[in-house]
Amino acid sequence: MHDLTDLYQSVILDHNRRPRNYSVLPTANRVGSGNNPMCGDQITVYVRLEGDRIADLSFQGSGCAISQASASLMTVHLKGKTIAEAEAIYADVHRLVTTGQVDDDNLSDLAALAGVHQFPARIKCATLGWHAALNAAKGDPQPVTTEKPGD
Amino acid sequence: MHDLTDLYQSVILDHNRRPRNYSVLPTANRVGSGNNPMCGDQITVYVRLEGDRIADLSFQGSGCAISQASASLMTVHLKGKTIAEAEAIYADVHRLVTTGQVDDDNLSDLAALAGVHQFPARIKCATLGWHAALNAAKGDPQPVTTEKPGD
Amino acid sequence: MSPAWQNLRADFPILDQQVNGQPLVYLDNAATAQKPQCVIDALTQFYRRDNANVHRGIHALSMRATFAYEAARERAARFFNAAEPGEIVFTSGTTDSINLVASAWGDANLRAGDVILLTEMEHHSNLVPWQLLARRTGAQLRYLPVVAGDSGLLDLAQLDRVLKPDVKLFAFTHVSNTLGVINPAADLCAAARKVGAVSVVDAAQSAGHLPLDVRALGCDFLAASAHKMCGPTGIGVLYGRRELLAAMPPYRGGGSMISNVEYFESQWAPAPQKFEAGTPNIADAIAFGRALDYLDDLGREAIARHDEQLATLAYARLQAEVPGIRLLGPARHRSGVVSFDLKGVHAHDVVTMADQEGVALRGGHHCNQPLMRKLGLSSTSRASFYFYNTEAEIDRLVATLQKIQRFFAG
Amino acid sequence: MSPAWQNLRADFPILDQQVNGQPLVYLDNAATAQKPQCVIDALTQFYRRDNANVHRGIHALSMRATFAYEAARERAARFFNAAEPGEIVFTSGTTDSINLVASAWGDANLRAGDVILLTEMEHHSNLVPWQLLARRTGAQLRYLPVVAGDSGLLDLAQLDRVLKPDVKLFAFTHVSNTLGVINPAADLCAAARKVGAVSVVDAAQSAGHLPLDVRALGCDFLAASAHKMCGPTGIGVLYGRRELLAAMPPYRGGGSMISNVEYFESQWAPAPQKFEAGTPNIADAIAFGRALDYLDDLGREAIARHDEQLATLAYARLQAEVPGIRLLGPARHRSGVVSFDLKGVHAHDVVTMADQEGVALRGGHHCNQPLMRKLGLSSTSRASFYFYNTEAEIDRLVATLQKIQRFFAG
Ligand SMILES: Cc1ncc(COP(=O)(O)O)c(C=O)c1O
Ligand SMILES: Cc1ncc(COP(=O)(O)O)c(C=O)c1O
Repeated sequence: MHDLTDLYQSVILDHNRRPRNYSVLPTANRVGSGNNPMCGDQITVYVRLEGDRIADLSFQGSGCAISQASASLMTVHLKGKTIAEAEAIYADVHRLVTTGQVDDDNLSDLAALAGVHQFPARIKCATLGWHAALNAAKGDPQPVTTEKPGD
Repeated sequence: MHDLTDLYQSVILDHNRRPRNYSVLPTANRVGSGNNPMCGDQITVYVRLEGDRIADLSFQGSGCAISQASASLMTVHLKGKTIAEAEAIYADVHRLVTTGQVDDDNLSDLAALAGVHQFPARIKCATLGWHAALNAAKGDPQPVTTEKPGD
Repeated sequence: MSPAWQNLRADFPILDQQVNGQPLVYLDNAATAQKPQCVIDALTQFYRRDNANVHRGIHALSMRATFAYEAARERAARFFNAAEPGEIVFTSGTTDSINLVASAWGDANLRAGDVILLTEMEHHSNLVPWQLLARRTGAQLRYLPVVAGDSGLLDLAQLDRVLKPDVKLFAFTHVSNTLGVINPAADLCAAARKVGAVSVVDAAQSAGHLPLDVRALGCDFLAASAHKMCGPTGIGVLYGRRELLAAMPPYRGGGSMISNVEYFESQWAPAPQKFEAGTPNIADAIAFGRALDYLDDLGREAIARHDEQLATLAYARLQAEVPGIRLLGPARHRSGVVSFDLKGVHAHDVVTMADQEGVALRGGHHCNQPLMRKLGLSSTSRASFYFYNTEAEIDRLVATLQKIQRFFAG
Repeated sequence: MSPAWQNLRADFPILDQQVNGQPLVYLDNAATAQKPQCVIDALTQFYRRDNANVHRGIHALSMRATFAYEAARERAARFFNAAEPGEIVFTSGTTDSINLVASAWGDANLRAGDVILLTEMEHHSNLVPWQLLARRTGAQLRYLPVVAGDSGLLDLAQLDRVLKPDVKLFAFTHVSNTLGVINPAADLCAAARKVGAVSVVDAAQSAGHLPLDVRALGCDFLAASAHKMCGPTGIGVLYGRRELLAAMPPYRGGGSMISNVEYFESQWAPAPQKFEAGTPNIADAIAFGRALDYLDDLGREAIARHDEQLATLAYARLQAEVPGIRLLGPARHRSGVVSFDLKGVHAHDVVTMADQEGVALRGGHHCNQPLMRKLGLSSTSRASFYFYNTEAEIDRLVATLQKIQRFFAG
């Protein structure tokens, strides 16, 4: 039996209760959305892109603690990053939530997502906001949907 | 193991090899047809009905020994009978091929069909011509098809 | 609850396992029911002794398979009290059955301006096929509403307003998979008949749970899934009134549904073969027949009473012992489905946490998105009971939800 | 034949039985194949341990079921060498797969005047769906002929004449279930592509018998049935090229195939979910995956060699030792299917009599009525081999046919 606090670490519970950057961003020039039709998780991400830099971002949505906390953490970590940097961070996060392994000691509080890998059905929740943000930043107009096998 | 000669009695083999009344009946005023789509058995029965009496009948078709011999025997036994009499004979034949029991000692060479009841997949073969003939005599325009469950 | 019901659990090998270190409490029966050993054995025995293709075969195995397959059809006809086995079409499940009606009956009988009446509580499987049909034919959809509030009852006062002679087909669920509501199916079928509409009953949630008799219901079509009735996945039935099935064009083309094929045209076999193109799901149909024996041995009245007893008790206890819970559906006279929203905890978190305690719940929209939206929810958690569940399992459910609430309250 | 193949028979419990007092000789593999114990065990284990509904579930059983179901899809993708698992749609079998293409691709892409090209040797399941599609859309059917005589080969000299740019879809069988002919599928797909036609390969008779690689074949769609590949009844696959599946509208409506449902309109999930409405045949898909492991462990090249060896031997011996027999299909380079007409004895009588000797054959039109008519036959008897059949069984076949002939000669 896993410990519930593996998944619901205090960082997660905190970001779920008080999500950061939870608003519509008036200055956004990109919007991305994601949904998990199997569960009804829904997220919209607002990005102000300046050149290839994510100058600012915010999100709104509804869903489980994992999806909301992960999106909240995402806004904190991607703010000010270039698209390339953002992709590198997401690569680490993806590895973290699928394997529990951390490559990069700089993940700081993102490490709270490590417990997700023990709950395979919840991996999609943890990645939803990240997908939506990167799609928005890269200008991919397709809304993200997680309803794909092996995703 | 059943004995093959239970099913293929000499009467059957004889009627299969030399079917009686195997022709188009030029004076027919009724025609009935039957097919067993599962196997491709196909039979056409020609009937001259006078009042409610089957004055004459014949058949043509292709199929297994059981279907051909049974149709041939049928033409011999129904010739000259009223529809009611024909139905009574068929009731006996039906009981015979489904249960192996004979009620009526007058069945004479029709008793050769008794072995069919041990071969449930072949009952439809044995009744195909009879169905077609009775339908023709009774004026039911539907071609007979055996492709019904429980038939 | 009589001890006899407790003993039944031994028939279900899957129930005897630990999940995350706790004895499994399986409360996801509305999604799929578990299988008694006798049903599993029916599959094994078929494949070890009798496996062959049906219908076209004369050899011993093929005859055994054919007779067993057709005996399963007769068994289903008896279970639903159809007038004859030919009124039972084997499909791959409720969804397939409803699509069959939408496609074979619908395309032949509906035209622009006709109305398809549904209710606001339909499962996507009894909703999307009609949307697709409406798009193909120009027919319109109309909905019988659910009353305001959380009781989930159909607003029958509005029936006369929506069920007018322009309605050609009325499709509704017998039991809601989200609300636990049991709809007055016989009355709805009678009302449909009065305006000349064909009635389609989605019996996915009722067929294994309530006494069900298509002639007493007076329905034209009825759809059910074996997997929700202790039978295997991949098989279900469509009941259709003989005259309707006889007049309908085929659904899919292929082997076994024909009487004659030529290169440029074909004639069809009579129903039900006309609707069963290709090699059918032989083994699962036969095992489904065995499941129907099992259910009838228990008695459907007894199952319904047991379901209702547990659900009513669960509803009352959750209401009383879990502060801030929002329960959907009526408090009594209900099926075994109990949906709820736990204040401040998303359904996914509820289900993940309950799973850590060995309690299997379902969370989500339950294929009921429009109803969820109407209720102002994006998802609920759902506990659904069947005859092998016990009152002790309700204790586990209540304790688990209390624990989850404490955890999230921090 | 290497003794290793003999040992395989122990994997198939059904083969070890007496029929009418004789050891069973099962030669009806083209109708359906037998199941190794490991496939039966996969079913049993699923229902005893892991049974739950998939996709929407988070609890332990549901996760196990979902992962096993999706692993079966990945297994099938590997088996057919699809570019990705999303190119594999689970259906109820070949017939369902072909109807899916006819309905979802066909209705969206064909219009009056377009041509659907088939061959004269198609099974009803690869013929009737196209007749129905032609009737719905006004498209026309055209046929690539079979050469005169009994070799059953396609008349490839006529391909250019019939495969013109008006052909929008070319559907053909890889291996004939009546003739045992193996068609040059890769060449036919390439020819279709050259005129811009979509290719549909009916692999019902090849998928469990020959090495098969959809990318090497270059086909757009490919259909197969698990039950002919040592898997359970009620499950099959449609392979579809990613771009084609992505562009197609759904097949049936229901749960799990949607991304968003509202009362009056819906959006679809991406392929393959878009084509899998309702609860899928979870247990059988998983057991099918196990069957694919079993086949790949044997090796498909080896199976094909073994099939061909037995069929070629049977063909030669029947030709030499049964006077007056008329054999269909080529003498060599063939699949395991050997059809024949025994002079003066109807196929049903052949099969009934052979059954008395424990030899399971099939007799009839083999869902191939138009071809039968062209060959001037109403039915044939058919022996069809698989890897567990032996040369000793050919001895039994030959002796049985000789005995039948003697009996009927009187
Ligand atoms: C060549 C061919 N195509 C299609 C089919 C249909 O397969 P199924 O009945 O499994 O749908 C068969 C099997 O009978 C076949 O032999
Ligand atoms: C009310 C209702 N209708 C239809 C269905 C669809 O059944 P299936 O998925 O077995 O086709 C379900 C099951 O989820 C249901 O609960």
